[in-house]
Amino acid sequence: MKRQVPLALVFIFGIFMIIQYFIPHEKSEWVYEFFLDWIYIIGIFALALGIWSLIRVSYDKIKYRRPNWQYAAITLLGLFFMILFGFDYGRHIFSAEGLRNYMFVSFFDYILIPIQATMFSLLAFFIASAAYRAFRARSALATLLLLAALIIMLRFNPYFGAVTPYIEKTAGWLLNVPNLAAKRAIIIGVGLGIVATSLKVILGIERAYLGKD
Amino acid sequence: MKRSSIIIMLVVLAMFVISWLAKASSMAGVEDHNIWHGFLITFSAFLTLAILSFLYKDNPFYKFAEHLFVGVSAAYWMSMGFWTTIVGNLIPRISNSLSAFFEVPPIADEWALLLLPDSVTFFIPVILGIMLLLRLSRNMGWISAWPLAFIVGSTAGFNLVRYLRSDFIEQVSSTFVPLLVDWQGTGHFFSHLNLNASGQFVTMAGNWVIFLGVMCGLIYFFFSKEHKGIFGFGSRVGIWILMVTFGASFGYTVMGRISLLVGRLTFLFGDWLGLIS
Amino acid sequence: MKLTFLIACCVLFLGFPVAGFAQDTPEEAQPADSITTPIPAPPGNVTAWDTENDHGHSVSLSWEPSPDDGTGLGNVIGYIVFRSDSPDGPFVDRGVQPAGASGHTDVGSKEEASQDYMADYVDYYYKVRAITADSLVFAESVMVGPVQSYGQWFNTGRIPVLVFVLCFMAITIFFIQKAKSGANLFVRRLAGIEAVDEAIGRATEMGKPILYVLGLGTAADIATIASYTILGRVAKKIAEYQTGLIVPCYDPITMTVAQETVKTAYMDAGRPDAYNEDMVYFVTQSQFAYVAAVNGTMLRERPATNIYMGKFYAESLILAETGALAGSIQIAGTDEIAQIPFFVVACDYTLIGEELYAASAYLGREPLLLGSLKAQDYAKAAVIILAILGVIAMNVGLDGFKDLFYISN
Amino acid sequence: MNIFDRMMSFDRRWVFLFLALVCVITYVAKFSVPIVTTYEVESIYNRVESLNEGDILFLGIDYDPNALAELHPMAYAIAEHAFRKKLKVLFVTLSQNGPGMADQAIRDLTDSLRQDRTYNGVFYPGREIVNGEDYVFLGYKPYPGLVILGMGQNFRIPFPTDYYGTPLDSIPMMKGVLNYDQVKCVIDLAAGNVADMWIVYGAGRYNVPLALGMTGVMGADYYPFLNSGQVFGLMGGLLGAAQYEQLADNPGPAKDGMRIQLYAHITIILFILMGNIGFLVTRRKNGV
Repeated sequence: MKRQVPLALVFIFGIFMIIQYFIPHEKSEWVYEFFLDWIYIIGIFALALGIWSLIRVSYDKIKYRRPNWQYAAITLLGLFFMILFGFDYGRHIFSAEGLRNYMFVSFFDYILIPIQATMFSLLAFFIASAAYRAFRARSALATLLLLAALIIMLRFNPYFGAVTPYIEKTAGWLLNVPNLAAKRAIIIGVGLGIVATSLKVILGIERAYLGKD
Repeated sequence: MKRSSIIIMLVVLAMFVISWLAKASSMAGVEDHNIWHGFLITFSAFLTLAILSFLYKDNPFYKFAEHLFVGVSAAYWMSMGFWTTIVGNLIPRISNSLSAFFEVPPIADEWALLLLPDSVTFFIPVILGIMLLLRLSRNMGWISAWPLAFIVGSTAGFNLVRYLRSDFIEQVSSTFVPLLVDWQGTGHFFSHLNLNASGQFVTMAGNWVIFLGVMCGLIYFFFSKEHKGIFGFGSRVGIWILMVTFGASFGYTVMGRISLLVGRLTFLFGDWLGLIS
Repeated sequence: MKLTFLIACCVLFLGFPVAGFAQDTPEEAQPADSITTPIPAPPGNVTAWDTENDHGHSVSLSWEPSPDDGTGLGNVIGYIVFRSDSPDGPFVDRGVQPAGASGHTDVGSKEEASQDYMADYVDYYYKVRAITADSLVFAESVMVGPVQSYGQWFNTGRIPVLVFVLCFMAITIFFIQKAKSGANLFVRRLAGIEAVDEAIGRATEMGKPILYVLGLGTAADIATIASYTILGRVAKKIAEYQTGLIVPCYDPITMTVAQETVKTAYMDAGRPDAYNEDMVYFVTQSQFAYVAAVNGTMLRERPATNIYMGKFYAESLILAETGALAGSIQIAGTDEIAQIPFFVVACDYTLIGEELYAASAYLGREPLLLGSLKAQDYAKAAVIILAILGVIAMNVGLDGFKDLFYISN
Repeated sequence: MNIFDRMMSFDRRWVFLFLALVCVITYVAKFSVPIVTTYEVESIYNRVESLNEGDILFLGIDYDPNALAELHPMAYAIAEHAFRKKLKVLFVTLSQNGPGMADQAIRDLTDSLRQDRTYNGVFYPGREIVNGEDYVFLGYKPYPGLVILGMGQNFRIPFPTDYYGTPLDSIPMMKGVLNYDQVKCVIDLAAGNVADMWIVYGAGRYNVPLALGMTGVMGADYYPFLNSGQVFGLMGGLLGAAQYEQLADNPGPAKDGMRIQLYAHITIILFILMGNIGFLVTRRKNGV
């Protein structure tokens, strides 16, 4: 029971979705859209699990005075207030208006957005440090990597006078031709990997995700 | 806490308050609630700098921003999910009284035409969801595998066909390119050093590179064959082309990343300090 | 290019109201110095039929462009398709095609509620109007119909996919059987995978934990499922070596599954006692908040090894660089093409694309998994052969060969 | 630890610091950097340059706010160039959010043209550009393909009046201007498939001399049309815009952006080179 039912479910639904793909008829479309809805809904229940785990981990941190426990309190406070704002709208408790709650929006605009944008902008620095650290002519391959990157990065550099146009064209060619070839090779490989893995899942060969290995 | 760090804290706090007041006074008259807005902008500037400070080393300000970010964002997605999916999608289908409570119009759409009426069919995901929650219980935990099985199974089937089509068949058929095209001169190749796609000559050369590139790339991905001899040569060429591509895309991304940074500079210098109009 | 463009047009012009031009009333449409347009010839030989391979609620039309489209008077700038549910109207416009077009697909809504609703098994009548730049000057074709729309039960346009699905299933199952029967299958070494063992060993010596990042995928992403298998193997070894394991999760379902995977791994290793729920925890479902938290963990816990397997997006480089800063050995694997370069640059070992999917088979050395690996290789061989044949066909002008792979909708 | 070892093993914080400094400095200090121009942009500039006073230039503002950063600078540079040469400009937008942006561009240009300026050594006295005399803004109409075809017959069919409601016939600039035949060239700044429609209908059906300005990402896909001669010029993204600003000797936002980009790139390249010099030298010394 514990082992067999899940594998049976996986097989049934997997095969069904494959067949569904070849049936354009409305009826099959309905079932298909249905399943997608279900997955979203289940996802929300799972989110509750997630939040629970987040709260428990933070709470334990504080309870057992683990290193940086004070910050866990900040997490919990942020969580608590944001949920409060998200669910409450003045007198009008529990209404989707919560998403338009003034504080909810301000938290989004002045806390989430700036931190998000800044985390993203860290990439500017990390891309530089990664380049400095890793682009070394250690081996033939590393040198290829290095040269390709240099050519692209020099493509609009004016300090080479007459040479620049050549660099630019080469860069353009690199981006249009070998790039396309390599990407296509990878895509085909990935496609095969995905197809094979899905098949293994449906056939119950790949089952680590059920905790059965 | 060390004395020095306390001092730093106080200094930062002082600077925060000063810039808040400055911002607020600068906005006086221009905006109502200028005190509050001044605070918000100063606070987001503070958070911005706190995150950037991570580049030097992990520090209390980063920890503060990080933990705040985690809590608030988790709650954000929670609220979003609740209102859009549960209230927006589920409630209207399963119960009129509930949808009345949440002030959403009940939906009774053509699902009803299918085997079961809506309200029933839409209880299934609820039940599956509850099964998932059961994993918190010691002895009923195993049942949480059922909803997972449903999700994984159906998405596996879903992915199998779609990826076979988009990532396999369609990619393969698009490698069928003419390698021998009748000569029509070199186009802009020499006149404008245009290597992009100009002229028959370059197109043809390009097609050859693409075709051979794909072949060698695929050879590189062979797992069950020793990479020796001609096969080994193919896979070596394959990995070369991969490396060139990786280098190229790395170099190409730099520009976009820098403009992200410029965006933050605009916030700091423009919106916050008001140095740049 | 051309094709996509035409499709773009169809989409764009769908449901273009005659009003679009009709609203230019004669006064303003006929300015003093403008020339009066002569009436063009109508489009000829209009045919209408139920659109194939769809869920119904749609009818396709084709016609011969008006002689004055491009040639002749050359004043036709487009065609408007009209539909009615009775031969004597009223006719409503169902979309516009630009000059040169010779077909149109009239797609209605399947929702009875919407006013665009198009019922199945109902008689419809069509006519096509050739329009000129002058809204008052046009020519209408003869009416066609009745025609009914209905849904199909099999999509013939997708036969190529079906063929490939069956072939692939066949070879996979064949090799799995072969593997079961104990034929030993050679697999070349994969540096990234061999690194995993030594990495775990190193972690044990240093007495530091291992950080395993499942990426931003959900349980629905196959990359994540492959990652679970790897996580399972890694966790088992970790349990044996009694090293620490940290698995911060981005997606709640992913977390649930990962907990299950790790728990079982510890049981298989015979150390259920060593497992604790907090090894696998949820952070948040916001991309950069997740990254911020993982970054913090890297610098505070200083894991000996970071393993990134699954779906990654822009955050890949942030993670990998912070990991390098913390001095951890880093092993990455993803099928996100855009992110592979960053892992290749910043990590010690990277599994490129398909290698991620091969990894589970490597770690397990299970005949079943190896069997499917063999099948993948044969599929690749097939691709190479097909590609060569295709290229030859293209060059000798057998364009028909490419059509074998053509998938309509 | 000698100089070369040091070159190899900078603490990454130095890289961060340098990059940050370079970005901030180049962001704040508004100095101008040379931009290497390519023939696909030069040919657009030269075409506009070659037109005579009173000729009509057709400028399509077919992008929406999210492509603003890349395409707006092009619009400003081209229009300014045209107005300084006393050309007449016909603005049209086939993108829903276009009108607002075109209108804003026109207003800004009216202001900037009041000032005296010297471009490429030629002195241009400031002047008042007049709606209806120097430019006409036809506004927006849906269904680009048909509008482009319609304008090929007569501008008055899709646009009986201009954006501000004046009938075309009562606009001096439009006197005798019937369709593309009276337009010297069309420059379309597009962030979508409108560009394709201009190629197929504009260039294909009415063979108007067409040039395109696109976002950086799109740029590469349109070279084939350049080589087949369907378009005479191509501007891609910030880089293309900066090139035009360079050619027109009229530095603007694009060149500002490129200045930061250029120096950020150079910084990174220098670090890479340093690392490699250090690496190669030490390796030779260690005789590996």
